[in-house]
Amino acid sequence: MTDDSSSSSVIEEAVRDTPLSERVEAILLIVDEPIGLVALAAAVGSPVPAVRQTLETLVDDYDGRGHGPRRGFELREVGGGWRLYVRENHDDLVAEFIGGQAPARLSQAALETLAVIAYKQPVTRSQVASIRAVNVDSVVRTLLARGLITELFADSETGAINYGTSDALLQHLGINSLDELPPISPLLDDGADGFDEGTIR
Amino acid sequence: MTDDSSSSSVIEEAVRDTPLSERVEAILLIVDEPIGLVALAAAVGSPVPAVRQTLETLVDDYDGRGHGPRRGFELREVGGGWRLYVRENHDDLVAEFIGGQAPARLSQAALETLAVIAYKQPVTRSQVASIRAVNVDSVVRTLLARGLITELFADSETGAINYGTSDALLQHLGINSLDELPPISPLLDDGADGFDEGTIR
Amino acid sequence: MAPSPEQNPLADAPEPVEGVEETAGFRVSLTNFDGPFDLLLNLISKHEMDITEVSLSAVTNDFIAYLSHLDDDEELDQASEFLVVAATLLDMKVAGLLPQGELVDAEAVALLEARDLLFARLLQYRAFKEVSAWFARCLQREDRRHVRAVRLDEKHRRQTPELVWTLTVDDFAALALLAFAPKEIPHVGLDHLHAPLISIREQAAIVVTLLRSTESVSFRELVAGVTEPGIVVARFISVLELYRHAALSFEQLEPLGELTLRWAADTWSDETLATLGADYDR
Repeated sequence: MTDDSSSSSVIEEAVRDTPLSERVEAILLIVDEPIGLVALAAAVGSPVPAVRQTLETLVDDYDGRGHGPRRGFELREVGGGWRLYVRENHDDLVAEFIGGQAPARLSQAALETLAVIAYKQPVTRSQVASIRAVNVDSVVRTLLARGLITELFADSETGAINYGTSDALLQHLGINSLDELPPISPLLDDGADGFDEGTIR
Repeated sequence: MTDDSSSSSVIEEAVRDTPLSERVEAILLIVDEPIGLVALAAAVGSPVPAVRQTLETLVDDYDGRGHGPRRGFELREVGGGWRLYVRENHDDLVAEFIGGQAPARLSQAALETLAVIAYKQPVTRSQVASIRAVNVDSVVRTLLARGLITELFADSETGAINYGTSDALLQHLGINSLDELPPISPLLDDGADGFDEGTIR
Repeated sequence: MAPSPEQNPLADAPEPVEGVEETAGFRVSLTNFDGPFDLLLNLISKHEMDITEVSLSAVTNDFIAYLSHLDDDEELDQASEFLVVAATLLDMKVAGLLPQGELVDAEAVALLEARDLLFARLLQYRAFKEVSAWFARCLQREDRRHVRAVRLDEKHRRQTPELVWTLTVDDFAALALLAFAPKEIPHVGLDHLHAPLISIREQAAIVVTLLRSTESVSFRELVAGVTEPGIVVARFISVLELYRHAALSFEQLEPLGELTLRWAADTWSDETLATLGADYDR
């Protein structure tokens, strides 16, 4: 809760204050992709062997071999990393839940973000965020999940992922290529100039 | 695992086979917005009271008041539904891991406009402006762009658009319903009426 | 009822005068509430004013100063009760405190009503301003929270319902324009109060065009046909500005005589023109 704490002290404080298993769970809850043991250990500020031990304990725990009940999710090591998954025997339940949802419409926020990506690609999340002046993480996730945008490449310096639009978007718009998008300059050019200066390229 | 099973039999099978808490957890793990009690009950194929009971048990469970250890995540009822969150004392750790930029703060003008809309909804822009005594058009646009407010309906006579707050606002405030807004005087309503008529009641 | 000065919640309120100690007791008198009139009388006596002359804004300031020292929701709750009482009483003032037996002229009533209306609006506005702090606090707190928002597993993603797409390519472009529009939140500007009617920059552009098209030109020719004095002034200022930039030379054979201008710039860019006369913008 110390706002002025430096980076390292945040971890130190957490290490001091809370059990390792909680910190591991906190990270696992928010990772999209499987996270490797070493990266996880760095994130929670504990030695690799201790984290490995904790992961094993959590696997057992979630599988009902600990003190609590079996969980509806499980912790699996896939492709060299760890991630939470729906326990396999609930897959059908989840499939039905997802399939039964109302046909999806994109929110205004998602549409605007999509428009920014369409006109500015390749573009990183933080660049989009600075144009939209809001955090766009979850919206980008939605667009990715919908197949409207794709990850193009990672910036060689920063590692930030650059996004672009997919062919699926072109089909939705009824055009054959991005060249057919109506021009929206000069506003775009102005925005782009100011924006390139302020970000990493 | 029966691919050809009909919808209902999938749920029936799950109901027969696995504890309700697991099914609830499975759904909670995959939702990307708060899921309401009724929707959750439908998803897991169990009666609402039983699901409510299960949610309460899970809250306790994750908080370490069950049989297992306290979890690094918690279950919260926010924005009219339930969702898994990183436990608050790990937020700094996670923030550091993610390394994202903090979303832009709302200006004081935007906050006040938001407050007026929250308490007086449905409300038109000009009504908000009469309370805030300034033109609020661009602020309203900002709030709309952020998804904190929505257009509810157009006035049948004047065509003026009435605005209200969105579910996303509740989530951003960390509350479950508008009832949780701090009470302000009921006189405010009278004041507005008096004002609209240009007289004091 | 006499807390030490450093506990006085009204320390920074304007004109704390001698009523300081009484008003500092708001917090106390709220818990053992004697009656609404005590509160109102407190407010009025503090400013040593006749009730019909109560400085509404001063009362509001006191109230706000009191509010700003409330912290948790429970106290905010109390504060809103206070707001009801205070505002209701002030509302009653119009009916109750008009001079009895005297001839009340409609204008005086209207004036009082207008004042109360103003006060009601002020209170209302301040109430929203106050509660906006709660919004800020909650938004800020929740900004730091991390919710599980993880992309669906590939195997589940395939089962997602079809996307409903209704936008045409033109709709999409319009949306892009909206998205790229600057999001900054404007302040209440005063620019419109003294908006420049004539742009020196525009006039300078005309001057530059004229000068570059001929060998020399007199100022009289430069403003030929111009009837609006503002434009003449603006063109003269732009001549001075251009001279400052060594973009032109001029000669005047006798005082108040004909002013002859010549284009003298070796290098000239529109960029210079864009910043020309910036001193006159404010």
